[in-house]
Amino acid sequence: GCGSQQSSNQNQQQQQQTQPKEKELVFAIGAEVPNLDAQKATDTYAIMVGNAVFEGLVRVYEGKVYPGMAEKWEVSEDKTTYTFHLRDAKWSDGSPVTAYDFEYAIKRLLDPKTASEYAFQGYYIVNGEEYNTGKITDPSQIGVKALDDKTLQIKLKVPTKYFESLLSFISFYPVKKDFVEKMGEKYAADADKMLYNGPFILKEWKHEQELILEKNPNYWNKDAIKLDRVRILVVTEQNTAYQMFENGELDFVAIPPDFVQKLKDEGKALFFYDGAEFYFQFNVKRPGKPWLANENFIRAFGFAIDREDWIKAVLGGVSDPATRYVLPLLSGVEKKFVEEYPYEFYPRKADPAKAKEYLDKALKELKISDPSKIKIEFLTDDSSRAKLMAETIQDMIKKNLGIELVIKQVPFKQRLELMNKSDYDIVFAGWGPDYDDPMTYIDLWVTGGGHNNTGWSNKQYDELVKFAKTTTDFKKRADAMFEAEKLLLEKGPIVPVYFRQRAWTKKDYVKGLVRNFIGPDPDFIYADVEGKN
Amino acid sequence: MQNNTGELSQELFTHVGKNISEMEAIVRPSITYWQDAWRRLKQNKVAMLGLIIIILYTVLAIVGPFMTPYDFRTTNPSEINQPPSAKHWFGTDTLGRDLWERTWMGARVSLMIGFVAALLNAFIGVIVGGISGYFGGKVDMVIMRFIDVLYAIPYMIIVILMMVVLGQGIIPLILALVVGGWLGMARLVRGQILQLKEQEFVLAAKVLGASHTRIIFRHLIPNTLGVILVNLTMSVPGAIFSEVFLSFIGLGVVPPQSSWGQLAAYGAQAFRIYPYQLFIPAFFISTTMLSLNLLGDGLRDALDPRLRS
Amino acid sequence: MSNGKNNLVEINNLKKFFKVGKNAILKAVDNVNLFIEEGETLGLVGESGCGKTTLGRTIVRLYEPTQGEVLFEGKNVHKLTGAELKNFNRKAQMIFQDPYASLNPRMTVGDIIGEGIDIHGLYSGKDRTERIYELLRTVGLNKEHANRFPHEFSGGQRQRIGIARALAVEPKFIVCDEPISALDVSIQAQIINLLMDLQQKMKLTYLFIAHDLSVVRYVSDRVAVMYLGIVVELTKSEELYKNPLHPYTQALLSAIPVPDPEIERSKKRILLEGDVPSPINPPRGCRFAKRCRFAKPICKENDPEFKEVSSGHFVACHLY
Amino acid sequence: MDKILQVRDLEVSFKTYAGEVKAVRGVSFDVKKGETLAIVGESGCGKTVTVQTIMRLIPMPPGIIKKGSILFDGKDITKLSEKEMERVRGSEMSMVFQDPMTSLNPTMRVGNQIAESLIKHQKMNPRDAKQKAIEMLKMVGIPNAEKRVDQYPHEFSGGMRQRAMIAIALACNPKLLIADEPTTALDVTIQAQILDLMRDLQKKLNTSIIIITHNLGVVANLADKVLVMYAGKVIERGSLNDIFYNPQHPYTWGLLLSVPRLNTTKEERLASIDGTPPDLFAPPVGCAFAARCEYAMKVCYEKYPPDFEVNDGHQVACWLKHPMAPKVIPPIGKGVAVNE
Amino acid sequence: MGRYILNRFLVSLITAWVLVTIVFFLVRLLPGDPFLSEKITPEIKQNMMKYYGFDKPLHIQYLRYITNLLKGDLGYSLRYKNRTVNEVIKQAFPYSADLGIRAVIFASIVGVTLGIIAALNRNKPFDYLSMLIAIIGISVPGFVIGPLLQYYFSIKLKLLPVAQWKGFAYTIMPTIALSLGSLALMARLMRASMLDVVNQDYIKTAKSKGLSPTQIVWRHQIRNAILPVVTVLGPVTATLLTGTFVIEQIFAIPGLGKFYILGIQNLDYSLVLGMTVFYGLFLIAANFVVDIIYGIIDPRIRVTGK
Ligand SMILES: Nc1ncnc2c1ncn2[C@@H]1O[C@H](COP(=O)(O)OP(=O)(O)OP(=O)(O)O)[C@@H](O)[C@H]1O
Ligand SMILES: Nc1ncnc2c1ncn2[C@@H]1O[C@H](COP(=O)(O)OP(=O)(O)OP(=O)(O)O)[C@@H](O)[C@H]1O
Ligand SMILES: [Mg+2]
Ligand SMILES: [Mg+2]
Repeated sequence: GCGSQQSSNQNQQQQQQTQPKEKELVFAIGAEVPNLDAQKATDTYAIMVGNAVFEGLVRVYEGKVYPGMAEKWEVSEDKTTYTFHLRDAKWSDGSPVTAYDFEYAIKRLLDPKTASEYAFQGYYIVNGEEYNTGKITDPSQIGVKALDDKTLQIKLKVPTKYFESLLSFISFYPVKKDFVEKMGEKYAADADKMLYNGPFILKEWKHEQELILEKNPNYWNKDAIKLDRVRILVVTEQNTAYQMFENGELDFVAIPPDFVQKLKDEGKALFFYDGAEFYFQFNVKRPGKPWLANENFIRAFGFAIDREDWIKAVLGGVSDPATRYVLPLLSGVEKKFVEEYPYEFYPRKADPAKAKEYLDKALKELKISDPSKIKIEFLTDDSSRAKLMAETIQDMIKKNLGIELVIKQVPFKQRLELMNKSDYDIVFAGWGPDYDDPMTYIDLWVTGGGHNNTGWSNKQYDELVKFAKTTTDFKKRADAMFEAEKLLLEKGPIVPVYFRQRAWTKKDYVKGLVRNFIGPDPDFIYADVEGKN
Repeated sequence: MQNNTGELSQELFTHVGKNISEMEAIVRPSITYWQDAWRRLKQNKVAMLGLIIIILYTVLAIVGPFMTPYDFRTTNPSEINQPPSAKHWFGTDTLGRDLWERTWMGARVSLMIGFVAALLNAFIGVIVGGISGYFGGKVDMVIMRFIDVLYAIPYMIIVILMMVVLGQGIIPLILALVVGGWLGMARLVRGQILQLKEQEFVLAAKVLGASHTRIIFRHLIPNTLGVILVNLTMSVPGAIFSEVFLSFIGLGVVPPQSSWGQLAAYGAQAFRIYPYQLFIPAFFISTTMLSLNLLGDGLRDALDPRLRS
Repeated sequence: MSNGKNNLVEINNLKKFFKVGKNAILKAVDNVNLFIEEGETLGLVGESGCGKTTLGRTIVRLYEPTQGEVLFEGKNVHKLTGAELKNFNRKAQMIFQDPYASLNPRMTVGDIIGEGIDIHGLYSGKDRTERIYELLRTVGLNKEHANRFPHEFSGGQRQRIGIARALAVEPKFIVCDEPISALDVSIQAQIINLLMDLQQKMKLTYLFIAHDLSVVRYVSDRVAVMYLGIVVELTKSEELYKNPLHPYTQALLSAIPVPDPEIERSKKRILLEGDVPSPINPPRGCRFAKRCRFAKPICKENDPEFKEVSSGHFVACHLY
Repeated sequence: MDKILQVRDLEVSFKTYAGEVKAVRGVSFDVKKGETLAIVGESGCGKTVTVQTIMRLIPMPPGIIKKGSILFDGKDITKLSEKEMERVRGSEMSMVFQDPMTSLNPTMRVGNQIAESLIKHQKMNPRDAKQKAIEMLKMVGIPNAEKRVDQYPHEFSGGMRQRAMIAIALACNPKLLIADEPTTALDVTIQAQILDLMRDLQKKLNTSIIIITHNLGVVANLADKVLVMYAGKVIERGSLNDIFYNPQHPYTWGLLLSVPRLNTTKEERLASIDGTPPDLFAPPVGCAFAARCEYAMKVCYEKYPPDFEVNDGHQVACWLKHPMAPKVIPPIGKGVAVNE
Repeated sequence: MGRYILNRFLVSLITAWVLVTIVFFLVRLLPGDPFLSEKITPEIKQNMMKYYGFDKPLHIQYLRYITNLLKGDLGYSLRYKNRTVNEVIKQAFPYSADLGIRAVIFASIVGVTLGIIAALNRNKPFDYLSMLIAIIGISVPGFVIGPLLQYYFSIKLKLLPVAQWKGFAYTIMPTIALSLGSLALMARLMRASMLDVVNQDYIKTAKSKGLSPTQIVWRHQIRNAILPVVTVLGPVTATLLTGTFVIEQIFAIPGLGKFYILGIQNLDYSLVLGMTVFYGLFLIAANFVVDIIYGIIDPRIRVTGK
């Protein structure tokens, strides 16, 4: 006990000699981190903090995969067996990080008793899904095995292009069995109830107030880490956070919508995609409302929306109109998918003429003469932004189609439940990518898909997806996905609206901060605040 | 002593006797309780100002939306966030909607929520409190315990829970406000009734053989009306305010309806850039509260029997 | 208790207790036996809180008795239902002490007087109005007053309205609960005269409650003296003043200041020590014993019996 | 100088929404040292206003002293400043109010309430003041005074509270004690105790007393001199015997006759004074009592009568005393008769 | 007194039980379930339901909840998976209590003072001024006053930190913002009560003793006038301790206020229930304490309370 304290004191002294000022990054998050148990965590803040205090087999930085705890790895010929070789790394209690810790973590993720919400991330692994859903009960059948202290083998069901990058995700972070078992229910409830192997350790966790991260002196790559301390404050109100930033209490901050224009004019606004895409989802199986299943009607709807105006009004001009379905940031074969397969289905501005055309067609098919006879309930969340969105949509549809949407605002959870039960007409929903591949969006709408509650079913679509998921030819795979996307836009129940962007601003001295659309955001581990104060 | 008597004539000293009838004729004009209250209210300048403001807002809520060519729902991307001008008297909001329109459409909602919720509260409160106070004993015990239980739940929590259960919209909102809101009125009325029912005029009615209904509706309720009215006036702002709070946490009325609370909640986000978006609704909320409070105070004075002359 | 004559009201072993607080029982009326003959005025005197009002109110059914019974025209008042009850409500009325609290401030005088008429459906339409005017005249007011509100009247006038209200249902028996104590001296006489005139004209029977003994003596045929929930003495009014038996009655009589300086100067006052004790859990034995000059050991032990010591003169005291 | 108080032509009004209430309309009287003056009269005739004006307790506004002087111990009360008045109140003159329930501060120990004026006027330290408070309580006959002194008013019975009030009033040995209906709220037996107490104390301390009451029995018991007021004016004044045995004003007759005596029989009607007193918003020009007066003459309705002297110290404001008026035999004890 | 307390305590227990039962079933009425999320699949949800015992019949769950409750265990939060509700409350309530108590004290002192000043200057400019301040306090929503304070005192004047709860300077703005409404209420009550007391007979008695106006105000008027104000102290304390949500949100205070809203939004049954139980008991206790305080100030109650 006291020896280590002394040494850490010495360390500090040394640091102070060489580096007189400690580098500290301060920023705010909108809510308390609910949970830092790697296998149970789901929310973005946990993913962000987890990225700093833990490290998985690999680390993704600016979209590329780098070695993490694994120094190197091999992939088998059929691209289903991965063998990882671990480097010498230590937990924050001084014990080594071993392949068993990874094996334990993955089995823990899949154990139904863990009741992990993100267990599906492990379904790529042989018998992962079967074990999690109780079809098999023997964990040793799962395709993950520590061959020795330093070697880990993972077997996949089918070749998965993005599996490597997936391994940087929080669910796959190692945990130490003895420690977890010792802590029991209280594991990861507080700063001292966790072990760290990342670039930082969680020094203090004042719930609901702040998290204090300090540089991990035992981290294998500690020289690359410039920050000495990171303070993450919990500030719910965006406006409050912004005022704190102005007052010099924060180093970077999200810009509240109303300030975006001002900061843009001052050249201080920064933007990044956060990965979320928003779209309307039509319930094609809605009894008594045949228009919801009418392809032309759905298109008419899609053309009636002025995506640009909407973004300007509701989102302060931040975000990108979605003219197609696949998020533009996702990787294709070599480059971005959208660069390899350029396509635009919906216009950025409304196209009332085309909307009218589609509507007329639809009305004819439906044998309805007066569009105002069409009754639609529009389901959305109850946040004040959602309210604005709903109001805008309502107005646009009325103007361009002559149809009055009835707005139904419900709490988030209730919206999910109504969606699950397919109890809605049209819902405004969003999806964030689980991995860097268009498939994360495409496979949502296959017949019987776990999240497909539109009732839409298209054989051709299903086949395209199935083909893409099994082929080892990445080019053909991408072709198939593009076919599916087009099919979805032309015939499917989905009308994309926008790809969300976020506006933020930072102090000039903040460098090396990476904003990610997938995985941890912001990634601050290599950031620097040289010149602060 | 007998200085002035010289001018007195003997004639003056003829016996006339008493003149009771002239005396019993009441010199003061006959005014009822309510007339008297109204007269005293009228004298209270501040309270009258409050009343006038409330009436003015009510009238504007009715006619205001017809005074401009805009519709409160219609968005206009080319005119977003316009400051007040001759074209848009209160400016426009972030969707380019005319705020004058929205303010007065919002006034309809806010005032309606305020008044209807307060009235319903009063209604239920009067009934429950009346029954509890009048019949007393076990009935009273049970009702009061029940009220105690509800009192132990923070008011806003009841409202939020009810809102979530009932869904959004004006009616659920009013219902939610009422579910948690009648307690105070019930207690108040009960207290009043408890006092009143021992009053001799009630006993007199009982001795005459008056029925419970007659006693409650002819004797008890009319005599609590003053207090009820004052409390009602004071609880309207409470209801309006609750709506404001609910709007803040996203549980307000359904779009495209607006309310002052929603306008203010939006405005509070942007007040540094578009201060008018906050200050206009905040001004109306505040002046309404102010007016109702002043009116309530005035009514209390006007209706206080102790202050009667 | 009965004297065998035609008693309009008979009160037998009447008790009325109130629960105050958890375990305290307030014995407001504790075993009272009285009768009131038709056409007579029974005066009831006693200090504040001795149970006069409670007794009066129990008789007219405002309170349920804890024990005992009240017979009106031979029937138990508290067991009446339906038409009999209605009949009783007409026949037995009450006039209250406080002329301000006893009139509903939100009703016109006409409606106040008319309430009984409406409840019992005696008159309607024009007749009702006529009847109200007639009643107003009877009590010395005029018909212009019918549309006014109580607060426009003086105390004496209000008391007259209260009397008119009671008269409206043509009662036989009226409990007058201190009808004059809240009034000015000069007005008191008006009301007393009015009540006495009415009694003659309408053959009314009164239970006249007051604490002013001189008034009670004047209006009553017989007087009952109450102390702490019980009747300690009952006799003809002249007899009571000439020959008070109970030490409390004696003290009470001597305590009244008489509006005559000579009598006042020469009078020997029997000063009672201490205050009126509380009727909550009253002491054992004679309740007056603590303040009594003549108290003997037995007084603190046993309740004295309420006995007739001479014809029609009852007293509850161990001295007799 | 044996007159402790001289009130001359006092007029007090209240300004209200409906106009001016002329509560006191020219009242004059004297009080000698050690003497008890009783003021009687109908409710609302201005008794309380008169005595509260003497102590300057009338809230101003709405009240105003329109006219007159109040000479107390050589000082004109109406001209004193508030500060000077504070010195007079409680030490030189003090007051006992009608309702002992509400006149004591419910949240203050009785002892402290007595001690307050001692500390203020006699500059006593709190300990001595408490000692004196105990003495005072003993003097007014409260048993167990040492314990009682630390109790709150609600722990006292009605009679004890009124005794405590008297103790407060007498704490500083005032020259004048004003008692505004001190026994009205009390029971007969308690009232008798209080009256005895006041008489004893007066003998002991030689205080002058003004007592307001509408109970003629109390007057007969306590007073040396009597002032009969009606509608803001003094209509008759005289010694106790003058008023009771030789009353001159019809109103005084009415007052005396409306109380049943022990020898009034049921057959005799009480002499009631019909009607009600006039509204002080618009007091009549003539005698305010005229409209209720059986003997009223034309002049009574037109001119207010001057004071007629009956004998030394007995004055009456009634036209019947005028030489031109018809002779009237006072109905006292004989029934009412009018001599043409 | 002992019996009185015991009695009150028993009644409180029953009240608390009814409260728990009502809220237990009420939260289940809320649409949706706690484990719904965008990405969850039915099988995984099943695992979670089982883990938290929600697969059992409702009455079993209720019995289990009551049993645990009797042991003082409010269960695990469903959102903060490894933290118990007890822990959440223990950690967050001190902040709310701190803020609430500051606000109560501030509101009482300033409110009562304003009320006294207003009453003593009745119908004079100062009266109108204090009442204007008071009514503005009632009329302006917390989410308006909060940002305004932040903007003017922090951004413009650079006097105070914008948000968070880390020392006295941090507490000033939230305390003011939170207490304004109650402050206004107390000011108005105090004023009315002062004016009421002025007309009481014992004030005339005091005056007739020769006390100066200041002495009368201090020794007689205020103490009696403050009684009705004390009666609202219970409800006001309750409001201020439970109604901190907006202020906590705006000033980023790690208090308990938001958990209710969060709990409801996330359908975190155990959190909502736990907080209701906690607040319910707390309110009951607060009223109880106020009763006792009232007894200390008003000797009339003290004796009858025996
Ligand atoms: N409803 C009641 N509940 C409890 N106690 C009561 C009730 N009514 C009367 N009492 C009590 O009963 C006792 C007798 O009261 P009651 O009014 O009959 O006396 P009273 O002789 O009429 O007195 P007073 O002369 O003051 O009118 C009193 O102590 C009173 O406090
Ligand atoms: N503050 C006031 N404002 C207006 N009028 C008042 C005020 N105080 C007293 N008066 C009026 O002055 C008149 C005299 O009142 P005062 O209290 O002196 O009568 P009183 O003789 O003492 O009667 P009581 O026997 O009822 O006490 C009444 O008509 C009363 O209404
Ligand atoms: Mg009585
Ligand atoms: Mg008076």
